[in-house]
Amino acid sequence: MDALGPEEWTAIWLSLRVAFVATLAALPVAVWIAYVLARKSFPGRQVLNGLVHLPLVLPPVVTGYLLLVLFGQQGPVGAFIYQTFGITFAFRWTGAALAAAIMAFPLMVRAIRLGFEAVDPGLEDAAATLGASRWRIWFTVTLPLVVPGVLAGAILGFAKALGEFGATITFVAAIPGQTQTIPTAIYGLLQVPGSEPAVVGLVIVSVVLAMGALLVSEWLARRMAKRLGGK
Amino acid sequence: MDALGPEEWTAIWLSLRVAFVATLAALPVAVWIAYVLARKSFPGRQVLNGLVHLPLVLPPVVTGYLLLVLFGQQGPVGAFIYQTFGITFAFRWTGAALAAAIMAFPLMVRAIRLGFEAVDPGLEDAAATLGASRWRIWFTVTLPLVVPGVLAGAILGFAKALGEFGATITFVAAIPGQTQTIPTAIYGLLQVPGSEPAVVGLVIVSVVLAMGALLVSEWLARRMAKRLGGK
Amino acid sequence: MISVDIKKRLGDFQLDLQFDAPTSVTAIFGRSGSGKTSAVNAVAGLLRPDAGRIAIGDAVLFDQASKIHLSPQQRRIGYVFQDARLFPHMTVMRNLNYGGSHDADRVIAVLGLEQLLDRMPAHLSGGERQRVALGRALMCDPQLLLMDEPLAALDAPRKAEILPFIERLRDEMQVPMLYVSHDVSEVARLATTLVVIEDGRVTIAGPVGTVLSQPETVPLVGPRAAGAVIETKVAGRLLDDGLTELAFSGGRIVLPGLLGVLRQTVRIRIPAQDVILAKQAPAGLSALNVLPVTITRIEYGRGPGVAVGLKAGKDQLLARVTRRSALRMELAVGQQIYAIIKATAVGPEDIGS
Amino acid sequence: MISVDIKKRLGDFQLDLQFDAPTSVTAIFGRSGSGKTSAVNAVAGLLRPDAGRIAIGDAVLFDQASKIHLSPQQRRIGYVFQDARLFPHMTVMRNLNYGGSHDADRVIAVLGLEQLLDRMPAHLSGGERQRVALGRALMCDPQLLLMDEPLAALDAPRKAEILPFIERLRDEMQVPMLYVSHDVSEVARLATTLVVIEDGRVTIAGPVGTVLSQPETVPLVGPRAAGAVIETKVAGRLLDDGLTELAFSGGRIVLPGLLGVLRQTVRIRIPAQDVILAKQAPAGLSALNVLPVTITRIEYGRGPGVAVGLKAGKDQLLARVTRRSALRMELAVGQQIYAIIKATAVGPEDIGS
Amino acid sequence: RAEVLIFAAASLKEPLDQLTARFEDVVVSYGGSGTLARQVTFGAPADIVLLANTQWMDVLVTGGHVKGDTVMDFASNSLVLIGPQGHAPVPLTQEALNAAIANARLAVGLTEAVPAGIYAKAALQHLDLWESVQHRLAEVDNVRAALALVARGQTPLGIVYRTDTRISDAVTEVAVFPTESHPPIRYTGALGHGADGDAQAVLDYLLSGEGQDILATAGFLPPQDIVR
Ligand SMILES: Nc1ncnc2c1ncn2[C@@H]1O[C@H](COP(=O)(O)OP(=O)(O)OP(=O)(O)O)[C@@H](O)[C@H]1O
Ligand SMILES: Nc1ncnc2c1ncn2[C@@H]1O[C@H](COP(=O)(O)OP(=O)(O)OP(=O)(O)O)[C@@H](O)[C@H]1O
Ligand SMILES: [Mg+2]
Ligand SMILES: [Mg+2]
Repeated sequence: MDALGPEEWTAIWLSLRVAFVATLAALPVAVWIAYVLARKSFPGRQVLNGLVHLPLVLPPVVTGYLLLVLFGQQGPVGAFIYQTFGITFAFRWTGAALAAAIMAFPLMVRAIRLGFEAVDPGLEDAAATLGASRWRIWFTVTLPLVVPGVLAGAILGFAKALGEFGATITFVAAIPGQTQTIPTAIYGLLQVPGSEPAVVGLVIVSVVLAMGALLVSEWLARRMAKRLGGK
Repeated sequence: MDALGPEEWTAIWLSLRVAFVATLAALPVAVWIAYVLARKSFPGRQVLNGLVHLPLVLPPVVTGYLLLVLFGQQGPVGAFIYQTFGITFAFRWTGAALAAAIMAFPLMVRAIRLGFEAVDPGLEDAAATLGASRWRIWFTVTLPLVVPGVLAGAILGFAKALGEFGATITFVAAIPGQTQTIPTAIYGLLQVPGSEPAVVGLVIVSVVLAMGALLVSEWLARRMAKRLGGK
Repeated sequence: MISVDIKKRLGDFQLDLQFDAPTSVTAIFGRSGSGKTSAVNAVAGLLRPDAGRIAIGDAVLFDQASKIHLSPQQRRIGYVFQDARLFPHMTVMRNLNYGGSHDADRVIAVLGLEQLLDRMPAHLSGGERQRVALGRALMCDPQLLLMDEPLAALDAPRKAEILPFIERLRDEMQVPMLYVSHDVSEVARLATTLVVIEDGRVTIAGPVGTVLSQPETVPLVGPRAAGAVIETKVAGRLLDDGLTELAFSGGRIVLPGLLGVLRQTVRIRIPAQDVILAKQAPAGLSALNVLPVTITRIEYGRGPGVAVGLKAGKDQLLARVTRRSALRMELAVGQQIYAIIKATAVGPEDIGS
Repeated sequence: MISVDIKKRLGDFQLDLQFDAPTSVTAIFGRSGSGKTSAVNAVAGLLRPDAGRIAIGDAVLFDQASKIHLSPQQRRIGYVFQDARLFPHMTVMRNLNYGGSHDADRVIAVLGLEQLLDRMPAHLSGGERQRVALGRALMCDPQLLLMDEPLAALDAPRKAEILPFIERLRDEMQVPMLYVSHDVSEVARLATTLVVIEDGRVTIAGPVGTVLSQPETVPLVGPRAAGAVIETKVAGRLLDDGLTELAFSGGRIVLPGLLGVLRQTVRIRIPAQDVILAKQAPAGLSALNVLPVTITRIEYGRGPGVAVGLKAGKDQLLARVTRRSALRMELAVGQQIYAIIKATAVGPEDIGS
Repeated sequence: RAEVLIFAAASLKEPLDQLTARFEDVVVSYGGSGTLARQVTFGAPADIVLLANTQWMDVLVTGGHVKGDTVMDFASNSLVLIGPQGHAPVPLTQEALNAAIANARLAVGLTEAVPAGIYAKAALQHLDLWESVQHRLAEVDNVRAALALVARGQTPLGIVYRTDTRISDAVTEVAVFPTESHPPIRYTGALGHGADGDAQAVLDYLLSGEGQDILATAGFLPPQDIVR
């Protein structure tokens, strides 16, 4: 990995941090939405499902543009969040994380939803008859059983977040040390003569990271299944 | 939709055609890979799984560049396919379809694999004892039962193919009427100051198409389940 | 006293049940699809009836008229499901403690769970799983225990292994139970009251001894299931033979096996088809039990069988003989005859304590 | 003649079976996990043994020595699974025709499927489903029919509904069967040969009447399951009583119900626990059947029961009495005594045709 | 933040990385000119904006997103026709171009959207070549992609900036479009509203002799108003 200079290593670390934070932050929401989609039936359920899938099927540049409009400093959501929480997304790594989270969200929800569909609602009934409150049931029964699905979703989301390009560069540009992730670094390098080794190095890093994450997720899911299934 | 000129309409039709062909062409392969991943265990299964997921997690531009290297006229695969089948991908809608297919592939495989995992292998055993050949079992038992999963995968893939941008434009550029799809048109418009109305029009079209496809897939899947479940 | 009076429409099926159950074990008996699970779910609060009222003593769990509908959490009702429903990600110990740890040591001891506490549910046998489910329901200190065919998924040896535990619960824990089953010998062993459900409605209800020994019951529970249930006391042991002598108001009965300690109450079911009637006390017979009885009823059914109600002391017995025998023997109400019961005909599953 | 001789390691479990089955119905009996399904799967070709040989007459299906391993498709073996495994996306008709349409009209008639042909499997009851599965297996013209607990998932009424169909198959279709079950009355009704498997090994094999009426069988099949199986012929009807008189080598037996036409062969199982022994011919008894018999064996078991082998004419009967009775009556081999059998004790599930 | 943040057209990456190495705390975010300009209109905290497109700079100035009085050109570029390494020069005539393209395509940036594409279209129109190649273009979203198409042999020819030819050894310049054939390819910069003295210093250095030398090494031409 001699081909990678300090700026590339910065991008790698930043990518990891962005993907990690994006996954972690999106996870609770993804779990909640997945739960609602798997278990509740209400009018507009299909619309919610469609909305969740949008970032998966829209061109990333469009998603990035919409993020810029909504979550920019002057955007309605961005301004509100800034005033309320003091968090600003514009051209900060937080924004890169937001873009990555939004793009990874549909994949996470899909995987987690399957997890919920695999949990026997009878167990929740059983917990209710044992006097457990809704919250206790959720945290002690539903959630632990859905962990394999959540894990699979989280890691797939992480891998996707690592590779996100279009929405990120459109929303928060590629500021080294702030928003320049592996994919945007690859994009920049492609403009410079003689940078092929660095490009190849970064591509290999991202492939290795993504494949590694996927393998770990499969392995964890199988271990989990083994523990619960007893075989 | 006054905002859309003839060029935009051409892009819409072409997008539909490309996405349709991409889905249709990728489907048999996706079904086969999904089957192998769901049912067979062999060394390298995890690697195959990782490879299938790559287009999902790599930056699309990298995927497009790899397509160019492999499937370009001088690429090893591209040259082989041209000599053998006389099919060339360069700057043809076939190339756009190839890029869309590759990008949609992981989503299709994931959904179809779930379908296979839901089919009871016992039914295949039953068919074997009834004297049905492997092929007959596949076409009369396995495949019909996996149809809901295949459908879900195909439509999700279709929606994804509609939105694919980065790999497509890198691989086959944007030739109006040949390879210029909705996302390319949106990208072009976004680079020009004051083009927001047209952008909004195209974004609405692609959102409607994608959401429509997703709704149809959910509806079909539920109808299917109803028929088999008897409720 | 548990009183249930509910109406509920479930698709094409109409549930319309009224029954009262005393604070001991009430069995709900009925064939598949008759509405047993729905009834129990309504009591547990998992299914909200369209109308009616459910109360345990003074505590109203559901009353449509006054819009009371307690959540399952508020009902303090233990529920043992047919499929155990143990939490697969918790050890047995954590499963047990999930709802509380009321009387934990005793429950663990009564159910014999000491060895299992650190295991995961996936590593338990079917019978062990049901025992843990029972313990878990008990440890939340329920005011009522619901059991929905807790043994149906088990094979005969496993069933035989767990029944004594349920008996011990009944006798030592003093928790009222609603026990769903379609196995008469289970019902006879455990229940004091029997509620028979057919197609969403109660067709017979009453003390289990009375219901099962009434000749009218035969067509409802099936000829093989009919039979008397009597309470006996252990009167002695015939040690070298491995037999136990039981005393009841009608005399003494000898059964195989060592059935408890002296003076202990043992409940036995005597299947109607295993009772032979004789006009004179027979001699030189392998059957050990010959009881003098009085005929109280003769019920001619549709088939070739005749149900004969018998009084032995203060207890009711039931015999099923062919019409031909009844005529040949000139059976008549009030007649004094003998009932012959084979010691081996009362199988281990028909003996409860 | 079907001959099976296989070894197969399955995880910790070792299957090591040798048995020969005649070309009629052979029952494989054993408790859960004993290896019944694995054995049947090996015959069907769904499980490849590690060693051994499987042949039907001259046709070798598997022979490790000569590397013969026919695929399931090549074996022409019909398999009826416990869970039916109908193709859920095909109508009953298409399910039936999937493997062929050999003798279609007759199969449909014998199994009473006429009304079901256009239905989807999801709309069938459990019993109907098994009948369709049976028909589907038959219509591919199998040289052998395997049935793996085809009735285990059904409740008693459903079971009673389908058993006669299987009997008709056996009698009218003449297809040899391997029938897995752990219900003795099913086995007694259907099978001519019985193979008992324990822990992957054959422990007893032989004609069903012989095996079940041997005193040694009691511990293997359980005390309640032991009993004689005898072939009888309908000798007459006692019409007004709804009884049927059956003749066998040991005399005549009267049973409730109208059991077939004159001279028809009827097979009945007489549970050992329902046979009472008497030294003198008793009088004034409700039991209709009193048969003179000779004691051939007395087997003292572990518990309080004693299994007594009896000869009635050329047939074997089995009685189970308490040790106390055996001693009190001074039973001895060679003694001439009387067996008393209650007409109602032989339940409908113990009577086959 | 004390650092200077530059938003710059991606094609400037090579020289700008060298230029800014002289300063501490200068970071550059590269992207397409349209994308960058749009981000600035949405409030990107850029201290310096360097675009390959004057049209977008006009938008920024009109919208008051940059300090209007600081706008100036700092480099220019020329447009070249490239072919695979070893390709003979191609005269810019219809016949020669048609012969060289044969029945393949000519790679360019999006002619309506990407600056290099817009310039290419103008040049082709000026040379009366547009009609004959209009339907044989392969338009891509950035110059680098056009270069890749030629480098991979997917198209025999492509139109890119002269500076881009340095990126790949697989391509060579086969013709240069005359400067008058297209609007001047102007690289124009301005200071953002948040810019301080440090930013001014960086911009000044860009225009200094040293800065211009670095740009020249990378193949850029001096700003055209200076040439004139
Ligand atoms: N949610 C529902 N919608 C429609 N019908 C229902 C629903 N729940 C139950 N039923 C119907 O109500 C009837 C009674 O069901 P229930 O499960 O209470 O019977 P059960 O006596 O417990 O049977 P089993 O012995 O098979 O458990 C059945 O016919 C069932 O199909
Ligand atoms: N693929 C396998 N790997 C490991 N063990 C196996 C496998 N298949 C079966 N077994 C074991 O072999 C034993 C016999 O299984 P089998 O299904 O043949 O029993 P069975 O007699 O049919 O039981 P049941 O009455 O429950 O159907 C069991 O202990 C089972 O756990
Ligand atoms: Mg039920
Ligand atoms: Mg089995």
